[in-house]
Amino acid sequence: MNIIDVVLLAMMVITALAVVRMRNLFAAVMLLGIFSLLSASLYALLDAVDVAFTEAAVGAGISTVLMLGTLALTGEREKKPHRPAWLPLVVVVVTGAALLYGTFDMPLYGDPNDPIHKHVADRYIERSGQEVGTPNIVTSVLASYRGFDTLGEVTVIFTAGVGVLALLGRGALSRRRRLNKEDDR
Amino acid sequence: MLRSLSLGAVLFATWLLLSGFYDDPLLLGLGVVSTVLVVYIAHRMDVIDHEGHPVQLSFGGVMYWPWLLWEIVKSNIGVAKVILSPSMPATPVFFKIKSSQKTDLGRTIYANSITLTPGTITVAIDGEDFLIHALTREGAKGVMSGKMDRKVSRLEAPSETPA
Amino acid sequence: MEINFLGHYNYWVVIFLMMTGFYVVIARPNLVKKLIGLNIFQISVFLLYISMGKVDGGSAPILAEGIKIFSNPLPHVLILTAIVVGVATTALGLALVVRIKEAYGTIEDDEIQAMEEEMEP
Amino acid sequence: MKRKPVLRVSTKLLTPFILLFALYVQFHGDYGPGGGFQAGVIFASAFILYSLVFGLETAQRVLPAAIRRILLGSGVLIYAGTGIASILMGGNFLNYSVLAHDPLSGQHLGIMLIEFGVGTTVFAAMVIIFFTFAGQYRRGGPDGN
Amino acid sequence: MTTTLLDVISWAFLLIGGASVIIGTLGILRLPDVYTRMHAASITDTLGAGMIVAGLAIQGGFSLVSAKLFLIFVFLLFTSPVSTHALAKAALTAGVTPAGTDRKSGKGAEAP
Amino acid sequence: MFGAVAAALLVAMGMAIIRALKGPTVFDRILSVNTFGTKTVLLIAVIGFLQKRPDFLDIALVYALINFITTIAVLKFFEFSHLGTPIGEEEAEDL
Repeated sequence: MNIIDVVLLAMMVITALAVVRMRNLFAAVMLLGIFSLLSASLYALLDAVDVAFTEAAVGAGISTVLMLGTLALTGEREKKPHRPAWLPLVVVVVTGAALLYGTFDMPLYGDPNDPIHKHVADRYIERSGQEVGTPNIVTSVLASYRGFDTLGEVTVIFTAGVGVLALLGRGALSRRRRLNKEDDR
Repeated sequence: MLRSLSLGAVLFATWLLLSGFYDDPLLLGLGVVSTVLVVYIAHRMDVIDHEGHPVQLSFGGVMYWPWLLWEIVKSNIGVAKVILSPSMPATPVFFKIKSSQKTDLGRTIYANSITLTPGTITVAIDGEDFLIHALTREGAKGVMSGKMDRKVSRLEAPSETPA
Repeated sequence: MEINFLGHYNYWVVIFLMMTGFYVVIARPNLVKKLIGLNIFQISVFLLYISMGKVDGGSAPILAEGIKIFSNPLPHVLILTAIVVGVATTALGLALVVRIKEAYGTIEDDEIQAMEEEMEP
Repeated sequence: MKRKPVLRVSTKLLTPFILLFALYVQFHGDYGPGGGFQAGVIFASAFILYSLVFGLETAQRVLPAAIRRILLGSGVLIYAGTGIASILMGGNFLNYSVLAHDPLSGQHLGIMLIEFGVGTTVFAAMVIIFFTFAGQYRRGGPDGN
Repeated sequence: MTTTLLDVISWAFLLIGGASVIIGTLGILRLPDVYTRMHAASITDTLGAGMIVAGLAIQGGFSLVSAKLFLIFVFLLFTSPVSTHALAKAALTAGVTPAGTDRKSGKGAEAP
Repeated sequence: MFGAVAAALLVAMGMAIIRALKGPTVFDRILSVNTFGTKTVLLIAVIGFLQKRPDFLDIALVYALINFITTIAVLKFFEFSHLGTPIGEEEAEDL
């Protein structure tokens, strides 16, 4: 099982590096699709079936389609950057090193005695069967124990929908046309 | 109307196949509600017609599908041979054929059957002319022999509704 | 300090991926490319959470007969909503990119900055 | 519309099953993986497929703007309304145990309602976002590919 | 006894499936142009997927699992030719020239 | 035995990534993403069996579905440069 895990991670690294190198944005979006498919396989392998399900529906589908819709409007070639790239590289390496140093204090991967598993999660696993009564613990945590949280998330999605409408919707379109005409004059 | 009903029946059967809860009245009720909702949306989308819900083909299909599956297996072996042999004896070829189907549904079935068998792809359809790409000459000959064409036409024939 | 090399490999790869996304965000002037980088970053953060929730010998957190050890469901819940929120915010970002393209005619941030500086001397 | 028979016929065949599958995911979130978030997205992708093949105008006729916007808001309202209902029935905000005669079926009912709210909002948001992006037209000439 | 027999059959299916997936992808790597590569891709979609699904379904027994596997297979069988066809059409419209094509039956079969 | 199939699928996925990286045309990339999707569907089904909980095949089903829609969207983007028009109307000449 661990081998599948390692191979999938290796393929993700290759894909991510290729995305960095690709000048053609269309190819980058296609590779991002592959990246998302790989991550979803990994979620399924790490027992997060619900997350894999969501990533399947969202990451591979909708976000690729939306990216393409944008590329259709903005053009698909990336210009060659002409400012020196060493400063970002230094920033990234330093940040990465700090984070790597941080992992040494983390509990081992997959250890059942990690602190993260010892507090509230145990209670969810043991009691949700009697308290909420749905077999899927993720659903009962999502909808019942942490229902308030999810209400917030739904509001965020609602707001995003309204925001896109406000930026690009039909009302916004006529306003933009008017503005453009004023610019021309 | 009859088509809506039969689409509803098929959808509800699919629901039962997916769900696996046959003794829960709530889920069965939700299944009925979902089926009705989907049939309503499908009606609004105007996808329930002789193309969108081809009940008329269900009897002929029983004979056609196994034959097609066997054809697929045979052509798979052919293509695998081409790929595995070191010299790759691929002789790709474009050619046109005429199909004998009367309706778009029949043409779709035929085109998809051609594409589904590895070694041949329907590239474009213009009326009854198909443009086909084949990996090898043998594959091209297989399509040009017209056996599949006749089978699909026979599958389509009993339902000859004026399109 | 005892370092268990194999015990953290998952986190290390995730941090590498995260930094790749981060690099794209800060080093590339193209706004769509920045959003792609942001997406890579996002997915790596998701992976970090999910890896933390994994329990050896555990199973998917859906109750069933005869299964005793489950992986931690809490990260799954957090990430599940985060994915959908993530795509909604990405969509908002893309909408902004489209507007920027309309207003400035380009989506390279250095060109946009140059234009801004021209306008306000 | 007479051209491209393959895509047209296949879409007609598939769309109802995609919609049904989305509803199955919506209502079986308690028992297996799935729930409102995923179902909303799948339901929306059926509409996305439809509008890709039959055109944006047709899809917008099937799902007019007013309905889209009402759905977008009503999902959040269903969610919050379930919370308010549980206050009115004498419990805390979003504590579903009081919604029915015994706590377990109350929880079940509450979860089903809020998942439905989630699904509605996610569906409407995704469809609105897609339709808005697809409705934009390229201003300048084609960049070529 | 029957279980061992079924196991052997399902293993054979799985092995054939895995092998044909690899062969198909090898074809995607080796063959010279888009059109020929599509033929190789459809090996994965038909024989590879079919055999793996059949092998898994035998392991799953007569249950909901097998039903869902069957649905997956039917779905792949419906969608894969449609996307292949659309891809070939798009490539032809965009003017991707096929490698080493000899124009047989020459009734104006050239790419526009 | 499931492990062997998973290994075969992983090898095939690696080869598909190589094709996606090499191109050369965009259609090669689309093809490899599409076939990558099919392999993911199969891999997830196999992973379910590997973990002895094969009742989560819905995920694989969703993949098959979304993969199809993405491919259609990508191709539409390439043929018409935007997503709004119905298929079959903007073509001056078919075939």
